[in-house]
Amino acid sequence: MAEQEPGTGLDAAFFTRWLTACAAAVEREAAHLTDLDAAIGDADHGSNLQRGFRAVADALGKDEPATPGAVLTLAGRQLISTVGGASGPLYGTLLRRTGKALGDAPAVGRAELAEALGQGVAAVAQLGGAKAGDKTMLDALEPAVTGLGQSYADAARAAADAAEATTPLQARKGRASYLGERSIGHQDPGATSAALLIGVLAETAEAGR
Amino acid sequence: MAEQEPGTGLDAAFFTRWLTACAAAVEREAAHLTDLDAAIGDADHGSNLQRGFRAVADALGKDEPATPGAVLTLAGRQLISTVGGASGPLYGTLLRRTGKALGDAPAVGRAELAEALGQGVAAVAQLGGAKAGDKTMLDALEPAVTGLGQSYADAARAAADAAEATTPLQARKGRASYLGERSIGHQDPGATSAALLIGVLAETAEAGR
Amino acid sequence: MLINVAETVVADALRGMAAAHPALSVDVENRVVVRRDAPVAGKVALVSGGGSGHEPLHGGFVGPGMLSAACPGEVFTSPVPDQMVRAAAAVDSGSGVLFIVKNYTGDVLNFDMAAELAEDEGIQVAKVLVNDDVAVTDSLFTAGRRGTGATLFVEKLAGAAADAGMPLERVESIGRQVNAASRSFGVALTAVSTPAKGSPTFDLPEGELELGIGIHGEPGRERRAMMTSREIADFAVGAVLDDLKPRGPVIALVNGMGGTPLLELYGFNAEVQRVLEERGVSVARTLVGNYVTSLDMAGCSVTLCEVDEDLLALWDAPVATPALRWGR
Amino acid sequence: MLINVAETVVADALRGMAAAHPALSVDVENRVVVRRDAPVAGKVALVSGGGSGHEPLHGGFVGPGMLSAACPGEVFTSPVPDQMVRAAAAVDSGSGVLFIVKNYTGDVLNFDMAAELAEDEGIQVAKVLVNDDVAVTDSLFTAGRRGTGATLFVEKLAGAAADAGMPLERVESIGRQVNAASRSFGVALTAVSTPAKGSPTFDLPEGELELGIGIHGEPGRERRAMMTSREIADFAVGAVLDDLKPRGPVIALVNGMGGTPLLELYGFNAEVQRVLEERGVSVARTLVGNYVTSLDMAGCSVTLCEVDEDLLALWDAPVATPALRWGR
Ligand SMILES: Nc1ncnc2c1ncn2[C@@H]1O[C@H](COP(=O)(O)OP(=O)(O)O)[C@@H](O)[C@H]1O
Ligand SMILES: Nc1ncnc2c1ncn2[C@@H]1O[C@H](COP(=O)(O)OP(=O)(O)O)[C@@H](O)[C@H]1O
Ligand SMILES: [Mg+2]
Ligand SMILES: [Mg+2]
Ligand SMILES: [Mg+2]
Ligand SMILES: [Mg+2]
Repeated sequence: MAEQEPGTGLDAAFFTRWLTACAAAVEREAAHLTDLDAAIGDADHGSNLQRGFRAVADALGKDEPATPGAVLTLAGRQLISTVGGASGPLYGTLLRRTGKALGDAPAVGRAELAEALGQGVAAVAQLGGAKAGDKTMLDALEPAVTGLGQSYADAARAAADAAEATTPLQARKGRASYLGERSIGHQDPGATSAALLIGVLAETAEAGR
Repeated sequence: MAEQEPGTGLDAAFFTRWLTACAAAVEREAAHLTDLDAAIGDADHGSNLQRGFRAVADALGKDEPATPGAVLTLAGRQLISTVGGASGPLYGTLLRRTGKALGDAPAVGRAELAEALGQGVAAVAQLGGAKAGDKTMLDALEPAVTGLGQSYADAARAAADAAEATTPLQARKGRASYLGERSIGHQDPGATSAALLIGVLAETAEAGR
Repeated sequence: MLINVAETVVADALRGMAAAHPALSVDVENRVVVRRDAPVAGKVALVSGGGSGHEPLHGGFVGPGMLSAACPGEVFTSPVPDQMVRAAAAVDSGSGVLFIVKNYTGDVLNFDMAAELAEDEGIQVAKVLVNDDVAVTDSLFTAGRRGTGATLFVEKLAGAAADAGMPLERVESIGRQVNAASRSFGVALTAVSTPAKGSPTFDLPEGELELGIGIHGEPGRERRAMMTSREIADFAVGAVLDDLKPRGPVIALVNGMGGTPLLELYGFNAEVQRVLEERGVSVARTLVGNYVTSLDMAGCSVTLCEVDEDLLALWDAPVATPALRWGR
Repeated sequence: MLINVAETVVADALRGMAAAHPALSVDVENRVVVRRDAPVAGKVALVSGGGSGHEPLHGGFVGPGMLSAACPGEVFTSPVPDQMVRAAAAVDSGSGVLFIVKNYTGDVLNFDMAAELAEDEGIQVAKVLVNDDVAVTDSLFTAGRRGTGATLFVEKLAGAAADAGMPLERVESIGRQVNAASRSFGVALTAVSTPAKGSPTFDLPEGELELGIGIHGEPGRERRAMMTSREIADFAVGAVLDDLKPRGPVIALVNGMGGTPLLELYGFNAEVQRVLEERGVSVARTLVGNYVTSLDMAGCSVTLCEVDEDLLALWDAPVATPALRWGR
């Protein structure tokens, strides 16, 4: 069920608050994300995102992009230029494509955001060649888009559940796929970070009411 | 007090038995000697002597030198050619000089052996430049010579006591000297192996009565 | 670890590299290592890069006869497109740039983005993907074979081809040919500790080993009780040969993962040579040492590259880099 | 460990070395590594050796411009006189042989015996003793300073002097001069595991380090809580400079003990260069890498050699060995 909310309430300041809060959340969770990556990857996902979101927060502290789209594309570019690894281009593309889809509207609503995020997620799928069930960030991002059609809380819940549901899967993309069956039994770090970012989105929306 | 014993009872076969028994004793004690050397040296004294005394036993199994002097010089040469490290030239010199001092007598008595061993020990002191109290094999060898003037058992006891007495000393020769005060509190591996060889000498003499 | 803080490990290393190798021009801030005399007129330029922690790969292979530039990422993390574009611009003489990319999702994505951006700037770019690790099944169910030891062969042989004045498409096709003729298999005796994590990335008890590891501290395909050097050579060389099935002679790289003493590595080489002889494979050249490493990991990998006379001549051609150096 | 059994580690390594380096002639049974073209007519020959486990020292330094032959002992154990005599006989062209001996009781005694025996065979022998480690007080209460990193400088510079056709006494005096102009200091971050012992030779907890270690796995002079790369450089370079007090430029060897990644070693070099600059010492050349190692020990050492123009020219002279290679 969709909550009550201002129709086009999400302005550039909202997105800046969201991404800045993401930076704080990543600082908090970096060690955990790196530990998850140590189990089935190369033990850098936390520090990768830390580096990236610090750059995002810095950039948004200096520039003050006027529109949601500009905030997201700036943030996406920062991630691409500072993260490296698989998650840099993927998360960078996610934010840039989402931003592009929002165009230059000064403020957007939840439904528009869900629509734009859907395009961002599709771009991630195309770039990385993964699909849901491959045990990647996509496993959390796709349900998040669907959930966002309902509510922020639904998006957050769906992403968190989906991240946990990666545990029993065998990875078919990214480094974890090298492990074959040994990738089973570990939660995917990228799906976990995706759920974190969507969770922070819900909190930011909640706080803004 | 000197024991009763055959005046010139130590023939080539006796020395071959002694050195062959030394080889067996070194096999048994190698790990212990290496552990002692790990604490204040480079963790090889046991395997050094193992290599050397295997070669000695091999050589004495093939050649059958006719005199005590020939047995000891052959063994000394084997040690020099196979051990390396500090202990190879030192123990090699010990046996060669002792053998040389015995000349080509077909059999020797305890007193003659003590006298000859004294010359061997002096050669070790000259070669290595150490003196008693420097925490080396000499600490055990010198009292062994004195003890041997009394009896085999006295020699063994004196060497064993002297080896133990190296524990509180600070090393002034060999690798252990690099540690300065940190060499205190550990028994010297070379003094320990010297006591072992002298102990086996006493056992061999005892068994031969 | 012999570091200040994890955050500055790569920058510190680049400063130290700059001080040690006056023939290299090191841009510490932008993380690009370039041979000082670049661009070399009329010569195709070679750019590679990848996560740090595999030294001397790639920076140690920059110089005449091999790479024109290297882009070091964070430890075990692909560099970002900005670095590659900057490197390409610094070394392109107008004859084009070959990107040598190890097959990891991150490296592939970042180099792809960089290629697009560099082409926008008017630089002609070709790419060679290195994917030689037979421990990874190359199927739709994986990210494909990893790029490991063969990277050295691709960089050396394509580098010699570029030095010989060959055009971009020829240098590219030699790079592909070398990759296609190369296979690797790696073994870990200990896990690796990254500066960021500060402790081993996985738990490998004494007395066990991981077979089929990569170079990023990830666990392997299988854990076993410790094997002898002889047994490991049988297994690793066997895995490589079963896949490569060489008919001609090979160049062998017996590579240390970083923490294995050279003494052990030479001993392992003796076993590798034994297996090759038993299997009737003739060995044209052998390189033993720590070349494609994984920080302090103990272990080794074997890479074989099947060569014809032309490739062998490219191998023997002069090279003058910090880590690989011969000829005049 | 990547070995078969402890007993065959050295022989296995020599077989692997022979396979990797056709320019070397390796007598596995008698444990002598000789450059294949020896004896070189009219040239003074250089022979060194010592315990194994320090690779590439010494075998990796055999070749034109450096050693004529090397004698590897058991792991951390001086070789025996028979090896040195055999090596001397193989490389002597009639111009005499220089023994380069690291100052350890075992090495000194065995080389002394070998010198006597070689002279009995009509070979002219001179000796240079290397004793550069400032962590050991050079007094009547120790076996004297250990020979560590400076061995590389003595072997390289005396080797170049021999290559230049200088007579034995001149080569010897250059060797002594280089040793007198060199000082080292080493640090261990982990203990070493020898094949014979199979476990660390001493217990060094995470988060502590040993200052003033040698290259044989012996504990150092002092244990401390872990220091940063910066602090270690301050301490080690400080210890070397306080003793050496150089007035001219130096060559710096920033040496890894075997288990420290090259990435960290380069970072450490940046700190070493900083200290040298702060102390006003000009650095003519820098060499960074694992050259005088202690099996899998993590850690590093710094060796400085004060040079004049003549010594610097000897350093820059061509060298073509497995581990050190430059010039034509
Ligand atoms: N092809 C892909 N498509 C989507 N996500 C991917 C893909 N490959 C990897 N990922 C995600 O990236 C995460 C790893 O990111 P990170 O550790 O930062 O990069 P790297 O794997 O290069 O070290 C994985 O947990 C996974 O969720
Ligand atoms: N100068 C010396 N004189 C007499 N004995 C010595 C001398 N130096 C060392 N030693 C003895 O040698 C022993 C070590 O032998 P070993 O471990 O085999 O050789 P290394 O020290 O070369 O590894 C020491 O414990 C000591 O007893
Ligand atoms: Mg990762
Ligand atoms: Mg010892
Ligand atoms: Mg990574
Ligand atoms: Mg020793």
